[in-house]
Amino acid sequence: MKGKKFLLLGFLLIISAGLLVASCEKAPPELTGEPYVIGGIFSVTGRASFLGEPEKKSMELYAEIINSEGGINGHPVEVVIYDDEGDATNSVTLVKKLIEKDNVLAIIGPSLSGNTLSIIPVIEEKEVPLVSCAASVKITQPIKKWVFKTPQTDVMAVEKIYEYLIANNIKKIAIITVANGFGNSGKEQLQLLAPGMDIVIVAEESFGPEDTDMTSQLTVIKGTDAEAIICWGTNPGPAIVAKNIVQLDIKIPLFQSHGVASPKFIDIAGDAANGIILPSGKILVAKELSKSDPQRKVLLNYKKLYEDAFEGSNVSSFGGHAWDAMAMVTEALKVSGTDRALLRDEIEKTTDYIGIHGIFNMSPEDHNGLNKETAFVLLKIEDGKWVIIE
Amino acid sequence: MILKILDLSIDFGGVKALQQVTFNVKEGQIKAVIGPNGAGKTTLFNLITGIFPPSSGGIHFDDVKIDSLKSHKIAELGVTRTFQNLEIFDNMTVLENVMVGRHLRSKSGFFESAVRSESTKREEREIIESSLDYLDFVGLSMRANDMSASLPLGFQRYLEIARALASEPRLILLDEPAAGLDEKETEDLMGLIRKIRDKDITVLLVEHNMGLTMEISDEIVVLDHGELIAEGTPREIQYNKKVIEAYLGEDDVST
Amino acid sequence: MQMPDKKKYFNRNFLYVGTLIATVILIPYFLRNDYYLHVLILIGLHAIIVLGLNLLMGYAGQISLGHAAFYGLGAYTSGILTVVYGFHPVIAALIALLFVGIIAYVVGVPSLKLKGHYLAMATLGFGIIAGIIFNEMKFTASHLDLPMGGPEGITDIPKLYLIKYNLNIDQILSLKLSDITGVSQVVPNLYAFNIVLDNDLKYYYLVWTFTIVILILSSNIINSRVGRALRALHTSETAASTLGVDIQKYKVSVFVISALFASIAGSLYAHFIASVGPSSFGFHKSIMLVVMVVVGGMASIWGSIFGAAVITLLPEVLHVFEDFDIIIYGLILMLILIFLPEGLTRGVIDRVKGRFFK
Amino acid sequence: MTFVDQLLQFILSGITQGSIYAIVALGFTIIYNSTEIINFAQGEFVMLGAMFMLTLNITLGLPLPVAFILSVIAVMIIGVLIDIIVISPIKKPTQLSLIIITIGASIFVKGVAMFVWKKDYHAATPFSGEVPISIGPAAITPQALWVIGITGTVLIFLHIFFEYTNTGKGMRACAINPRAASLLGIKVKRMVLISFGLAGALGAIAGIIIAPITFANYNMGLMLGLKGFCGAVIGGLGSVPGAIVGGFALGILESLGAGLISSAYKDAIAFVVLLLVLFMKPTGILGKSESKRV
Repeated sequence: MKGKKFLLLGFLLIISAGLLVASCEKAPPELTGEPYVIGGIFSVTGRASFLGEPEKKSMELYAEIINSEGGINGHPVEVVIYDDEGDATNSVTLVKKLIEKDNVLAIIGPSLSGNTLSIIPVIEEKEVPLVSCAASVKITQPIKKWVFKTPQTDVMAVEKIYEYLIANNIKKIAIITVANGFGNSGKEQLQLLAPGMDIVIVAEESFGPEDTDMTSQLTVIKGTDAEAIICWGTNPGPAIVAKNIVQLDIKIPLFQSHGVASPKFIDIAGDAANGIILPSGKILVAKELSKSDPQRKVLLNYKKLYEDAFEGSNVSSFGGHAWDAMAMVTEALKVSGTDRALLRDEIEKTTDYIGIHGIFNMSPEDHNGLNKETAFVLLKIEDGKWVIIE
Repeated sequence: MILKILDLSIDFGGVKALQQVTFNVKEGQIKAVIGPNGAGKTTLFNLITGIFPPSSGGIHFDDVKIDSLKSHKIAELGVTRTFQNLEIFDNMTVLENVMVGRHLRSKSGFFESAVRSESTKREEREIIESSLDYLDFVGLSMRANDMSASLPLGFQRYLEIARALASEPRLILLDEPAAGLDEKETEDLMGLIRKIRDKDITVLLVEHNMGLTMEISDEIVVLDHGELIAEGTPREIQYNKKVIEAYLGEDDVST
Repeated sequence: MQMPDKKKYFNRNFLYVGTLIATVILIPYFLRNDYYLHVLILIGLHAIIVLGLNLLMGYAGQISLGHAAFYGLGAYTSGILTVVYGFHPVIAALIALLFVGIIAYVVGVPSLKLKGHYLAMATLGFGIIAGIIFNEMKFTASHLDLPMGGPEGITDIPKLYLIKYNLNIDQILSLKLSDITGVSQVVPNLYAFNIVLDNDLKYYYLVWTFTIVILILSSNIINSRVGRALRALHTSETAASTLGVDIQKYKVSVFVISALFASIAGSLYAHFIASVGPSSFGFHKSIMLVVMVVVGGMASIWGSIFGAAVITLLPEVLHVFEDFDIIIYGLILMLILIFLPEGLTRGVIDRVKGRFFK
Repeated sequence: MTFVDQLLQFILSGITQGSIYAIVALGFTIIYNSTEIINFAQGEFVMLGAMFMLTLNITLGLPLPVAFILSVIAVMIIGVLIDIIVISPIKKPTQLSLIIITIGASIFVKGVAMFVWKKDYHAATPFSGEVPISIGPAAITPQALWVIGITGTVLIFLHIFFEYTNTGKGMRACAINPRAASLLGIKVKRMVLISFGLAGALGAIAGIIIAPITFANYNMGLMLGLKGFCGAVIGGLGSVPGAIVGGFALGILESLGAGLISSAYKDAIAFVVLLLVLFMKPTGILGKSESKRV
């Protein structure tokens, strides 16, 4: 009996020692001025890790690049990033930790809409600029003085799809949405905009984020007279929906949301992905963009930097949200220094910033700063590759 | 008649544990139930205290039909028991075990206990006093604050008796209280059972120790393979042919 | 006759409660900022639930893997009643208590007929169903521009206040719903009895008052007739019932009480975090609460406080390991259960003092 | 598509889903049978099976059968390690401490898997293509038939193992009465070890055959484990055929619930039925009732 205990102790000590070594942070390059500290809250682990992971990497990468180019007016940029694991209670704890303990100048994130809404009261009370990476329209409507967001609102993605539907006179549609913040906000916008563009939603189905089979819901849809299906979700659900549609031999066109606008979707959906149309940031088709498109250079630069820094993982549009946020905050820091109120005003004055997700023009009435022309482009998947339609 | 048992039978998936057992127990009497192993003695006790319902037949306590009542309802009427293989609350002290026995004789609920009202405090003091008396009654008061699990077997039997007595029953069922006791302890036990009877508590006793049973019981009932084969005073039972047969088997009935 | 353990026990208990009250009052003076205060408030909330859960699991021996649902029900009821229907927070909290109590009774009666794994599975199932309902519930009301609820939860829950007068009489008379729920509306403290808990320090004292009161109530319950009945049925239901203990009634009662404690913590949570969402009351939360009971020490009132503190602080400490914190978290869980099965309180204290410690 | 066609499709999808839950439920039943432990890490064995298969089959390019066997062995070893290092050192195990320790083990395993295989979703290669097979108006993927087929063979193998081999009978003896079994010279410790190994193997098989349908990710273990446990309880905790029946029942029920009632409350319907089964007949459809003798 005694032997086994020491075996266990030895085995566990080795593991924890290994992890300790692997996790100590790299020493920041020495720069003169005292550091500008920027906080970050992302869902790096848990169900929403496909959002938080690329966002965290992009934010750290941006800070590294800024510091290698001499920081901001000689001040090194330091990022302090915490993982809320998708739990809104953690976000509130962590936002206070960032403000009180790490006294950050601004905060980027959280990745999820629910988590963003839960920290807004603290942000407004402590008056710290927040640039959220979540999409829900409630974040910036009604306007909150200290709260900005970089992702396009779902409204714009829905408009892009509905315009395509009208152009191809598809009137009756079925929607199938994931039962989380992302799916819920998409569903609200789909329902809100449909009457205005005289599109009729004939079936509304939903699926759990971890469900592995949606044939029942799709069979119900197959029984309706829907002329197209719009699936609003994030991996792996939509990929399963695509495969189930092939399995059920459903012929009507399938639209997806910008939630799956990443090469990963084509990897796991396989040839079931072909023919799918979805709105997406331009990051996926950076090379194919016309030379005149101002975003092309920025996108290619970000793609190259990201894929060099993190070999094996390809760039994702979600990471772009944090990248744009860092860009705007660091630009504003050049003027404001360590004064949060000034920093907020500067962020609000961001104009014509060419970002990953479009051209940002912030204003006191619009804390998202994107319009749908520059935000989304409609893509179609043809034999495993993204093709620009419009 | 404090306890009437009429045509009581029960079978566990075909195995007939008890068949049409009928006998009565008079108030204030010490009645013993004896019989070879597997005769159905403990099953009889389980039926009387409502651990599980009988297949047929009836049990009446003070002319109240109790065979379909839950065991805590039966306890409220004044019937309690000890256990053959000891069901001590080993996560509590000796004193606390007996204090649980006072459960029926106290009434403060969750709310009064939580706010520790005056009545609860008074009641707690009373519970402690009476529990100590019952420990004294069985001679265990010097071990009041020890953990009950630390008591030797004999003392644990006395603790169960003290705990059962603490609920001030009118009928107490003792399930092989003498099992595992030595000569002297059995002697003390006999004195204790007599002291219980003197507090006019009727005693129904299951016991293998023939010496103790013959000496202390007013009447004896004999069970064999779930059937009642004899009933009478200790002297009548000693010379009853069927009883000897049941115990000593067929051939040497001549002795 | 030797003085029974009871007397000696009580002044020892007063000593410990006294030290806890002293530490609770003094701690804020050593803390530099709201973040530590925030974590302490969370510890207080978790302690309230764990005290109730310890009565149920530690003392009465009934497993529940779904208690985050009662925590959530309390929080959601308070949130919905104050935000969507404009109730006064204290009234909303009382309605939440009643509502959670009824649901706990309805779920408790059938579940507590089950034992061991089956009871664990029933409570786990109830927890997941509640989680799904939190995720799907939607609320629309006139004064809300977009529907509340669903995965994004209920937001803009007002601060907890007792009495809140506005400046002028006619404003009071024409009290519009949004007036009561308007958070950002700053009301100058002209009126002396304007009791609004608007900063963390006030809230810290409120939450820990509840925690200490509930600790005392739990301790009283344990050292009383009903407490002994619970501990008796934990060891042997048969013996307890032959002594007149109504097993089913006591199990359901302690189940409902533990749910009520969770509801109190839920209502306090709602007005503290100012928003409630499904992500905070899921299956992983129920597991964390059970871990706090086991790690703190089963059947130990002080173990509940200790367990709640350790498990609430652990993730904060483990943040330094970034992605690997869940590896360490799983590791620590296993280590504690292998080396200190009776939990930290009994395990550590016993080894330090070598004396039995209730 | 008439209502009957839809119904047929619901049932077919339910069978696919049910076969996944059935084979996961089997893992629970095996360990529960010989140790009375509810192994909350069973879901992680499924995840590990899928992940090992991915690394061996796709990254290292080993042929399917070779990768299949190696993955099963790998997870078997992990199952045995968990018993040696985590379960047996516990001094006086109570039901609750065992539940918590297996939860601790599952969190630890999930953390290590995230560290090794990162966080993405990976597609696994289906055994025989993806061309759906239509049965009348309804359709089912070939992979689903593989899942049903393999679950069936595993069931037969287990039946033979438990009925006719000594170790199998030894394990059953431990389940009924460990003390009596040890008196007859059956090393209970070894039986527990084997059952963890067997549960590891079953988990791995489940992971491998369902990965092409569900995709593989470090986080997939939890929900699958819960549903598998749910199936095992509905079928009758401790009965091997019960796990299969319970798993399929849960799958079909979910599919019908999603199709006929509401897809949003699909999981809620499944767990409501679980509660009804628990309240009406706690020992499940095929379970044996245990009575405690005083």
